[in-house]
Amino acid sequence: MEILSQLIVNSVIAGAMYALMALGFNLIYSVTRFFNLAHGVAAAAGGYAVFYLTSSLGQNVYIATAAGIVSAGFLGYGFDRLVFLRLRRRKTSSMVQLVASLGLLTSVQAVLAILFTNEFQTFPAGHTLYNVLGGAITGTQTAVVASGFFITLLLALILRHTMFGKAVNAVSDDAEVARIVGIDTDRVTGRVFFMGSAIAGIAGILTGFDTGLGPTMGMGLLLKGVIACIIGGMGNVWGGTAGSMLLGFAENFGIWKIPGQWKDAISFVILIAFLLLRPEGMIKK
Amino acid sequence: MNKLETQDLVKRFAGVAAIDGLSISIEAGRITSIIGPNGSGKSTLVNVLSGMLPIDGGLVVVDAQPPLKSIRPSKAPSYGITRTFQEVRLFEQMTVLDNVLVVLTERNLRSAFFERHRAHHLGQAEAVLTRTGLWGKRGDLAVNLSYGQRKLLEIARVLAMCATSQAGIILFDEPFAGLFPQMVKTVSSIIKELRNSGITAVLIEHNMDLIRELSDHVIVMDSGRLLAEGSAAEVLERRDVIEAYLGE
Amino acid sequence: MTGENILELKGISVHYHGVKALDGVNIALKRGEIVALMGPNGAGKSTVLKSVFGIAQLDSGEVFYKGRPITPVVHEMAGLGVVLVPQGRRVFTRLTIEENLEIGGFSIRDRNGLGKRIDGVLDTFPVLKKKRKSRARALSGGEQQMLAIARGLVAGPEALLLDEPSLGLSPRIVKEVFAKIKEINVAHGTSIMVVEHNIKSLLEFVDRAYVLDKGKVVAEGAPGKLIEGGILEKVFLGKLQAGAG
Amino acid sequence: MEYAINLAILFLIYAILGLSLNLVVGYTGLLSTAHAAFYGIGAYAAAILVTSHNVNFFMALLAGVLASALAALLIGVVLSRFAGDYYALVSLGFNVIAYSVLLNWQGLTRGPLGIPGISRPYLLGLAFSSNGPFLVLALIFLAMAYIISRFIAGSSFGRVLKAIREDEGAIQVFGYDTVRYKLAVFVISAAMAAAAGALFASYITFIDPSSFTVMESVFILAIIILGGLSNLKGSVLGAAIMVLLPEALRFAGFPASMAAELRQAVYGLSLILLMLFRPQGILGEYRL
Repeated sequence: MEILSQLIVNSVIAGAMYALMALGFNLIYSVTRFFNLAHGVAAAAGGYAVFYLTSSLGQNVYIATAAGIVSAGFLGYGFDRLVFLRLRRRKTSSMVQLVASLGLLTSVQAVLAILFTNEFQTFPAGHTLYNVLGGAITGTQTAVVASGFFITLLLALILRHTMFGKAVNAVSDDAEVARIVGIDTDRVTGRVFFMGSAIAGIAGILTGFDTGLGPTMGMGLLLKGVIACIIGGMGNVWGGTAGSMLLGFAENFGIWKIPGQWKDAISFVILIAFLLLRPEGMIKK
Repeated sequence: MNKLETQDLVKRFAGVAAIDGLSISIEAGRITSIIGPNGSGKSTLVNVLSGMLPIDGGLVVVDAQPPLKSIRPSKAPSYGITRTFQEVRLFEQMTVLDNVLVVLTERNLRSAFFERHRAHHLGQAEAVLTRTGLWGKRGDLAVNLSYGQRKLLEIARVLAMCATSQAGIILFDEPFAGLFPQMVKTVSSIIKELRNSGITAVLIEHNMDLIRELSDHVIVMDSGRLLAEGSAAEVLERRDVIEAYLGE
Repeated sequence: MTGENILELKGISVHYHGVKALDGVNIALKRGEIVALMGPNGAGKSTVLKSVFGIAQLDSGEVFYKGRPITPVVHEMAGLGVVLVPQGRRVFTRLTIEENLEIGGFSIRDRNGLGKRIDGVLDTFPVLKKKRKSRARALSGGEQQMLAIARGLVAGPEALLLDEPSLGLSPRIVKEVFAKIKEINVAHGTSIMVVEHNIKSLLEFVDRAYVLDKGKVVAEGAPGKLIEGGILEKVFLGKLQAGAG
Repeated sequence: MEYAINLAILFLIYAILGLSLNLVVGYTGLLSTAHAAFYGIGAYAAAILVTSHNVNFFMALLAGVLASALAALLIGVVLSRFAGDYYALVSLGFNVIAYSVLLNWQGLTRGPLGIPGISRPYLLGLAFSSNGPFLVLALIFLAMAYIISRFIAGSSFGRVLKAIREDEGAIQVFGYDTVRYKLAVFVISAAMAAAAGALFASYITFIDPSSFTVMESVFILAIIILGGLSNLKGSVLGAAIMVLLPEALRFAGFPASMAAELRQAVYGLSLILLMLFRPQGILGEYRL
C-alpha cells in the first residue's frame, strides 16, 4: 500500500515536471510548427543562472530564481530573433529549423559545460520531507507539483481570455489570415518564445533544486516534454499536461517491475506506440 | 480497352461533399474533357482516381474488372491510370533526364539496383524528351526550368509511363494553364497522338477553345455532380451550363 | 456616390514562377462604390487583391491609398482601414464566433470599445448572433462566409476587399451573401472591391466592374454595358479573338 | 607522426559514417538521428565477439554488419511509416532506446564499464596492430564505402530514392511502393555504419556506451550537412573538417580538457550558421 502511494506521488511529481517542459514546447510549436529542440537548453540555462547568482554572487534564492526565469525567457527570445525569425522569413522547411535548433542545443549546452564544467552542481537547498497520503515528498517537489498545476492553469487562462492569448490561437490556427486581420505574427511569435522558454526555465531551476544541474540535463528534460506533447496532442495546452501525467505514471509504474535505468527507453516505446496507433494524441485539437 | 467508370462516387472534406454521388463513364480511346466552374470537384476527381485521396463512397470500375472501393496510390498504374499535376509536381532537385528515367525503371527493387535495361530506358527517355522539346535541357535540374518547360516535363513523364505500357488512362489536370501558344500547340498535338494510339485521355481544362478543339466528349460537373454531357458544341450551348459558369 | 479614389492600382505587374499573373493593370476603387473584378480562372483577379495587400510581390507599378502611394505590409493594412476577406471562408475554426470577431478587431487601438463594435456587427448578422459562443468549425459554409465578412467589418474598414465570397456556396446562400454586402455598403458607406466568377448573381449589386483576362483588363464599365457588349460570354466561353491556341 | 595517423584514422571512420548517413539523409531526404545506434551495434557486436569468443576481427565485423542490418530492418519497418519532423524525432527515440540497451544490458555489454582489450585485426598472417597498417585498412574500408555509395547513388535505385526525397506522393502515383525503398536504403546505411563501428572498436581497443549517444548522431549529421547533402565527396570533406577543426582550436591555445565541449560548440555553431547562410553545405546538391 505504501509503495503504491509513493508511486503515485512520484508519478505526479514527474508528470508536473514534464508538463513544465511540455507547456512551453507546445506553445512554441503551436505558432511556429517546428520541433524546437533548443527548448531543452533554455531549461538548463535557467538552472545555471540561478546557480551562478546564488553560489558565485551570493544572491538571495528568490531573487535569483526570478532572474533565472527571466534569463531563460530572454535566451529563447534571442534564439527566435537571431535564428528562427530569419529562417521563417526565408520560408525554410521545418526540417531546416529543426536542424538549426539542434545546433543551438548542442552549442549552448557546450558553452554551459565550458563555463560551469561537466561536474554535477547542486544548490544549497533544504530537503524537508512531507508526507502525502503515505508517500514522501520534499519541499522542492511540492513546488514542482504546484508550479506544474498553476502554470497550466495560468496559461490556459491567458490563452482563453487575453487579447494576446487569442492572437496566439489565431496564429496557430491560420498564420496567414492572422496577418491579414492585422496581427504582427513575428511579434507574437517572439513573445511566445519568451514565455515558453521562461516556463522551461522554471523546470530547469526546479530540477536544480530537486536533483542538481548538469550541462546536458536539457536534452533529457526536453525529450520528456516532446513525448508528453505528442502523446497528449500537439498544439493543445491540456493535451500537453495530460500527456505529461500519463508519461509520469507510465514511467514510475513501469519501473516498479522494470529497472529504473530503462525509464527513457520506456517513454520512447510509449511515444512510438502512440504515433503508430493514435497519431493525433490523446486530445484532438 | 481502358474504359473508366465511376458509380455513385463520393469524396468529402470536413463533411462537405466535393464529389457528391458522381456516376460517369469515360469511353476508351477517346479524349473526354471534364469542365465546370471553380470548386465543382474536377481536381478532386483526378486526385481520387489516381489514388491520392481516399474514396469515401461509391466505386471505380476500370475495364469492366471487379469494382474498386479504394485505390492505393502506388497501385494506380496497375489499373493503367496515370496523371499530370495541375500545380506541377516535378522531382525538383533532379535533372530533366532523371525525372523521366525514374518512371521508366522497373518497379521491383532488384532490377532497380542493377538497372538491367539502361540503354533501352535511355532510348525511351530520349524519344520522350525529344517529342516534348526538352532533350536539349536534359542535364538541367527541373527546378531551373521555365514554367512552360516544367509543364512539358509533366507531359514527358506521362509519355514515359505510356512507353512502359503502364498507362492506358491518362488524367491531364489543366495541362495548358499558363502556357505560351507554341507550347499549347505541342501539348495538344501530343494529346491527340496519344488518343490516336489508343490511350484514354481525361482532360481538365478551362480554355473553351481548346475544349472544342480536342474533346470527343465533354462532361460538365457542378457542385460535385454531373450537370451535363455530350459533344462540346452541344454542351457549351446549353443554358444550364452557361448559367453554371456565369451564375444565375 | 462616386468621388475620390480610395484605392488605386497603377501599372501593376506581378509574376509567379515565371508566369505573368498581372501585366500593367490599372484599377481604381472610388469612395462608396462596389466594384467587381471578373474573369475566368487564372485571369489574375485574386492577384489584384494580393497586390493591394502586400501578399504578392510587385514587379512594377504603385498602390495608392486615399491618393498617397503606400508600400503595403500585410499586418498593417487593417490598421490603415483596408480589410481583406480571403478566399475559401478562412475563419479561425478552433475559435468561437465571438473570438473570431475579437481577433478581427486586433488592429483597433481602443480595445474598450471593441465589445460594442462586435455587438454592432452582430446586429448586421443575426445568424451569427445566435451562435456567438459556438466554434466556427461547427458553422455551415454560408455562416462561415458571413463570419469571415463580419470579422473584417469589426476593424471598421473604409475599403473592404472580398475574394470569391460565393465559392462553394449554394445559389440561395450566394444571394444572401451579396445582399449582405450591399447592405454593408449602403449602411456604412464602405467601399467594396469583390472578386467573383459568379457573375450574373453579382451584377445587380455592383456599381462598376472590371473584366480581366490573362493578366490584363479587357473591359471596364457599368454592368449593363458589359452584358450588352457580350464580353463576359466571350471571355468565359472562349470566344474572344485574343484567346490562346 | 603518430598524432597525424591517429587523426587520419578517426577521419576515415567518420567519413564512412558520413557516406552511409548521406544515403538516408541526403539522397532519400529522411532526417535520421539514429545513426550512432547502428555505429554502436556494429562496434559492440565486433567487440564482444573478438574479446569473449576469440572470433577473427573480420568475421566479427561481418557479424556486426549483419546484426546492425537486422536491427535496421526491424526499426525501419516502424520508421518508414513516418516522414519529415516525425521521422527525425522517432529515429532519435530509437537512438535513445539503443543507448539504453547498451548501457543496461550489462550481461552482454558490461554496461557503463565498457569493453576493454579489443584486439587489433589480423588476416592471413597480416597484422594491423600498429597504426600505420591500420590506417591502410581504414582507407580500404573507406574506398569500399565510397564505391558502394557511388554505385547506389548512380543506379536507378538511387534515382528513386531522390524522387522520394523530392516528392514522395508523386513518385507513388507512378507505381513505386516507397516504403520498401526507404527500408532498403536504411538497412544498407546501417550496415555500412556498423562496419565503421567495428573498425572504431578495434582501433581504440576500448568502447563504452558514451560513444554512441544521440549527440554522436548529431555530430555525424553535422558532418554531412557541412560537407553537403547528396554529395559523396562532401561527406568526406565534412568529416575532414569536423575532425580537424577542434584540433586546430587546440593549437590556438584552448585547454585540452575542454576538447570535447569545444568540439560540440563548434559543430553546434556550424549547424546554425549553415542553416542560416548555406543550407546546402559546401558541396551540397540538395537543401533540406
